[in-house]
Amino acid sequence: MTSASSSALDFAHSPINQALTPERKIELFTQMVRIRRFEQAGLKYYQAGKIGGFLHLYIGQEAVAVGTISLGGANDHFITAYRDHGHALAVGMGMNECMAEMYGKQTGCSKGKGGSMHFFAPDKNFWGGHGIVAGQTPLGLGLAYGLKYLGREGCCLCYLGDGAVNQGAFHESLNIASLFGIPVVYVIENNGYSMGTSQERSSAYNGCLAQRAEAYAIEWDVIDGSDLYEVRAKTHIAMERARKEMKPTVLEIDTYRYYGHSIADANHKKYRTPEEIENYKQNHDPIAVFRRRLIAEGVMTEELATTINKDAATEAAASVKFAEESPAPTIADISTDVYWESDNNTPASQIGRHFFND
Amino acid sequence: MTSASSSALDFAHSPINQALTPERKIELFTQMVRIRRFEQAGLKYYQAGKIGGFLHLYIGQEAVAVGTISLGGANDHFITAYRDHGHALAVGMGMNECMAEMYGKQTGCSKGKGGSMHFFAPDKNFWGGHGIVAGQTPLGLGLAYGLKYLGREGCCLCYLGDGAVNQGAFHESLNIASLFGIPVVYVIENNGYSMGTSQERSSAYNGCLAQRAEAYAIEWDVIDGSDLYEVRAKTHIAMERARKEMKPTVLEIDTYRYYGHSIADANHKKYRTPEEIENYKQNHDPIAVFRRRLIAEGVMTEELATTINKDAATEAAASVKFAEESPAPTIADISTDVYWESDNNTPASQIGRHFFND
Amino acid sequence: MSRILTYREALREGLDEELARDPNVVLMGEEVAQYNGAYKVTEGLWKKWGDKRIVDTPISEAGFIGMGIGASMLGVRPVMELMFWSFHSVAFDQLVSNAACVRYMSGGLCNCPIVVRGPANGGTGVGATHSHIPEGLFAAFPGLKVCAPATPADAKGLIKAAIRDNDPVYFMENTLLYGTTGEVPDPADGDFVIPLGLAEIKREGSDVSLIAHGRSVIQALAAAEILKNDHGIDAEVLDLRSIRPLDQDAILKSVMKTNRVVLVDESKPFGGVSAMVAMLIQDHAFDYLDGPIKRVCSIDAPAIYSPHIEHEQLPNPRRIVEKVLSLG
Amino acid sequence: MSRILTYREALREGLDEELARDPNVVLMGEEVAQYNGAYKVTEGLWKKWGDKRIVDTPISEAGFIGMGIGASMLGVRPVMELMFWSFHSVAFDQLVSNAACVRYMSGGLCNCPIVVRGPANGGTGVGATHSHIPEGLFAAFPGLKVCAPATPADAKGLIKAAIRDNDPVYFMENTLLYGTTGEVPDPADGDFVIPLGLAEIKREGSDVSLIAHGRSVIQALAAAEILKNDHGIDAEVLDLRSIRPLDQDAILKSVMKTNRVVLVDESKPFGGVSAMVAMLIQDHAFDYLDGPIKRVCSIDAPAIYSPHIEHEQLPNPRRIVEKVLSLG
Ligand SMILES: Cc1ncc(C[n+]2csc(CCOP(=O)(O)OP(=O)(O)O)c2C)c(N)n1
Ligand SMILES: Cc1ncc(C[n+]2csc(CCOP(=O)(O)OP(=O)(O)O)c2C)c(N)n1
Ligand SMILES: [Mg+2]
Ligand SMILES: [Mg+2]
Repeated sequence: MTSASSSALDFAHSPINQALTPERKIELFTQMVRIRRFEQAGLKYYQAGKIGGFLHLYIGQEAVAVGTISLGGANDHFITAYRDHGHALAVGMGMNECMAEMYGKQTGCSKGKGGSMHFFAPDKNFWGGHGIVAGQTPLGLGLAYGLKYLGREGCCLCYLGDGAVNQGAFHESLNIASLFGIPVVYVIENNGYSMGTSQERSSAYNGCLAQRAEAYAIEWDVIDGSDLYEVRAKTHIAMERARKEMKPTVLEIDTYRYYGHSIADANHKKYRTPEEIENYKQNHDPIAVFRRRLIAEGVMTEELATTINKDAATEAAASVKFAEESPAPTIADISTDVYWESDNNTPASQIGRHFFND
Repeated sequence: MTSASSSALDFAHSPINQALTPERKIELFTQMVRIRRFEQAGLKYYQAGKIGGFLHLYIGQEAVAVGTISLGGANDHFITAYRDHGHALAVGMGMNECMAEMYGKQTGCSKGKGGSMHFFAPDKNFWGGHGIVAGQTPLGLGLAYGLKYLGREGCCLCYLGDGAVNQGAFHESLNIASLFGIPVVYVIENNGYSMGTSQERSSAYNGCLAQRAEAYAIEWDVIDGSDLYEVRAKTHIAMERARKEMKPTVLEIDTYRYYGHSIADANHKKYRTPEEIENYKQNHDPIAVFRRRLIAEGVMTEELATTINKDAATEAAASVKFAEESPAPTIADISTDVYWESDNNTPASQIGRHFFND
Repeated sequence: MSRILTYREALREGLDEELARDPNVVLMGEEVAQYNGAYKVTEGLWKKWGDKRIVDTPISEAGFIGMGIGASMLGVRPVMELMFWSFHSVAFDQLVSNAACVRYMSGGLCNCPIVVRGPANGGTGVGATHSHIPEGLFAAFPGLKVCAPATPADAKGLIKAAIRDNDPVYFMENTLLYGTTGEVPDPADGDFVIPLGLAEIKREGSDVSLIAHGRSVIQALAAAEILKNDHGIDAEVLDLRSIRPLDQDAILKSVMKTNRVVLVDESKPFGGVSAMVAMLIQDHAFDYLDGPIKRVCSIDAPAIYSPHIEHEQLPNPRRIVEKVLSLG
Repeated sequence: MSRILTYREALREGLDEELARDPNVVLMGEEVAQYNGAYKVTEGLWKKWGDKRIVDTPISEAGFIGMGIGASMLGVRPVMELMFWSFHSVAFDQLVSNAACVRYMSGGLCNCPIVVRGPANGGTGVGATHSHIPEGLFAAFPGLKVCAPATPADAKGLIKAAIRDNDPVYFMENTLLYGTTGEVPDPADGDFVIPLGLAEIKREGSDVSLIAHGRSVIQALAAAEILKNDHGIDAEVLDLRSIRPLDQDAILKSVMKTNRVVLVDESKPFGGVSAMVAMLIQDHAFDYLDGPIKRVCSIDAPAIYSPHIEHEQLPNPRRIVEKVLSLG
């Protein structure tokens, strides 16, 4: 939200941030820049007709994915909605497989079957990329339940939007999370709007959306999403509560998206004032804020920041080239990845008819 | 709940109760007795194999339906779940059509098509009787929305169980109710158990279930369901808030069921102690409490109470006879009440095939 | 006199006329009011009719559709938009338990005059969770009615019939048709309503019956042109328009004329409207069939995203032509 | 050696054996643990296996089924009970969007080895919202598997196959079958697993094929006795057992032998498994059919409550016999 009041506290001094080496800080900055450059390239080629379906840009929200995911260890897992590019790059997915996915190519992370809304990298503990609003919230619960069941000390960060909080599945998940003691952290990325509808027009609440957690005796907190240090400091507490105490948390991270809901959204300057957008860009841009911060800390120079920016743009351009040159799926590819048994040609897959073409 | 602490306040003196004439008080007592006698007859003939499906008895909860529905005016509407006999009789449905419905006869309120879980009387502002847990909660919202849309000053009382609060549809309804200013009052009939699961094992909450309303900035209250006066006094406030201020309320009425979840529930003495059941019967039975009260007030004599009891038993027995002697639906009846247009033999019903038998 | 309108405009005109005709008609859904609709079907209606008649809802499909059902029992006539019909999955209980059964379970005491409308189609690169074709799914529930217009005139005529119908009608549109154009009668020439349950021959032919609904009609018409021009085969194209009620007479009449049938159905092949139509044809026109009824459905997998290949998963003129030629 | 077990006991034995075989198998659902299951299928399992393996859930089908799907992606193998399959309606999105599509949308990176099980049938006086027959509904979604055993042995053999399958399997039981008995092989004689996708001839015959699944198999067998004794007609009864994968070969083989087909399907007639089976038969055995394929389905209305008439809405021996006799 534009109204995110600048915090009085300085989270740079939180232990979890003090533990950051200069290299790691630069890495986090670089990740945010890479997300932005990647998406700018995506936007360009979406508008050129190279990418189909919807394109939901994360630009403006980068500190949320990068800050929270930077806290993840080997047993921490992540799952989000359709606005998933930031999370994908933050968990370590390459620009190539992400861009190729948007291009609908065989080399895409989902072989061109999922598209922009459905990036996956289970090897990096990233479970998508989901198109049905709040449909991922019980899955996030399940990943965390799975960790507990399998005896692994970890948690699941499950992201959702400010509009998604009004889906029933989310509430069912909260009750179960609290009742069963599931190590899940729900992260509401509150960018103030669900499509063209402001938070006030879609949700009834007391104080803030995260406060709904009280209904289930769940801890909650509100975070300024433009400050990567604050995101890390507060999310760390929630993750530790999950990992050590097997207790869920609901975090609401105030943030903003610069573009429309998706690039098909031609209205976004109607339901938001130009001043609102401009104010966020000027005063709350997470990349600009962290850049100033690192320069002030003496960790990064202007030159380095410029180089990082240029490198990210180059990397993004290379991913476009990779995507362009990759082969498209064939008609035969339509029929794979439907059944595990069929893909693995198991005895079970040989018995009975599985597919009903003709 | 058994732990329902006996209230320090005496709600007999609330204006809404002071306005009750002696005749009306006796009528309310009579209604509760009639519900109990009706269900006892139903139980007997269910066990004799005359009634099919499930039988969910309301016995122990009578003051909730009778107390709340006694407050209804011409534009107040009611909708509940499958445990619906109490509400049905309280809105003024006859024992005959209710018993015949359980018997699956043509003379039943739903022509034998709905059964015990699906009593309806739209002419008495009663909209069922619904089998899917919490499935009725958006419908109740809609009835209240309809009142507002049509410009009628009234409200909808929508009943649900303590287990039903964990269904997503209920939460979606609460958000919309608050956001749109809908005159709906949700009444959680908290009998402590959803089937064999105690409230503590099914719900995470702060303080009480009704408090979940705070998440949506909705007013709430908790009521001792064994005291008809308290039920009326507090529900009246919520109904007035709805009618005059277009604001929803969530009420939690503590109550208890004497029998199992349904009569098929053979376990109910396992998940509840005999002491717990006995304590409620002895100290919190809504009929016994109100009976003592009316006698103490000098409104009713022991003799009259006995007569009322006997008359109710006689009426219930007559309804059994009515049901027994009524005709069963025919095969042809299976195919009516599917489409309004077909039932009314309209031009629309003549075009194209509507039914696909053979 | 008729005018050329887009499918979107025709729909909007139908909605607008019904809003004017009956003060109890109310449109609701996500982004339908202030945003003018995700696909602009309702553009301008909020400005014209205001907050009471055109209602923006939260992203709570079970909540607001259930609300519409409840209100309809009281006499309101809600027309509810699903931004995509695919989102039926989160409102399924309200759609198939409450709307379809409340009349029956009450022995005819409750009515449920609602319309639920929105696009239901593949072909736009939105992937498996946004590309459902649920006509057959809902037509399977007695108590529900389903239609799927293919042209602007049908869209207008059928939406008006749907709104006036006193039963729940699930109305399936198509994002790929919204921009297509066609003749629509002028309102000045009278109220234009197309009853549910009436199929239409969109192209006369004698050699083979292509039976379809929704955008598959357009694909079948394109295939028919190719069949005519390149192969001298004269295909009849029958547009079902309405799935339930279903114009069985028109189906059988066409089959009895051509004796050969290819059903075109964007549904996945297990089930779908086409399996039911095939069942009916072989049951009622067995002796008129020269050979088995064939189908062109979507290839049997969740909807693929890739724009390079998605059109090959769907029925398209090439696949239809190949199927007709394979009849031998 | 085999023993006589009830369908319920056979299922329970299958669940118990799989719990013992694989520590990642976990049962969850409403009342499955402490209450021993609403229909006592899981009786004794909580006592034996404890809180971790047998989990009571709140009445939140979307929540706990979605939870199971999420956990399955991580390697847990949840077997989830729907107290009635009818309650699929409140969990539909998790069942058909997440479980059916997550493998596809991830290009094969995610697996979803879940089982969802519970009773799916009419005939017990529980009315329209509790009597769904959703085999065809779910089989329509590529990515899902569906089976519906009719006997105790099949129930045990198939539940074990379902739990070991690495794809989502929706397992439809029947409250009216839970108490029926039949021979089930002794565990001492080895692991008894029946693969999905294999139909079984439950009665050999030469005059007509009755093709069914679930309790309709029992009804078809009863009808076959009457047909034999009273009419000298020798009916073959083919039990599909598994709906997807489907044993098309067994279906065609039977049809090619008898040349006459009556499908028995408790589903409502618009769609259902039987419409799909009819489509396949006429497509692949057209020249073997002496006449149209006929069906006996439930009468086309929501499920009626009245115990006096409910059995007449469902396929029953009388209706099946009449249909066979009508073949002429
Ligand atoms: C169940 C469902 N309903 C509607 C949609 C269409 N839709 C996609 S995103 C969206 C807005 C969501 O807003 P929010 O949760 O705030 O997330 P944001 O887009 O701001 O990240 C809507 C309505 C959907 N995908 N799923
Ligand atoms: C969606 C759904 N899930 C499960 C059931 C089965 N069921 C019927 S009643 C019930 C318990 C409900 O308990 P509660 O809400 O406390 O109401 P009570 O029976 O105590 O009146 C359950 C699990 C159902 N009918 N619908
Ligand atoms: Mg948002
Ligand atoms: Mg209860």
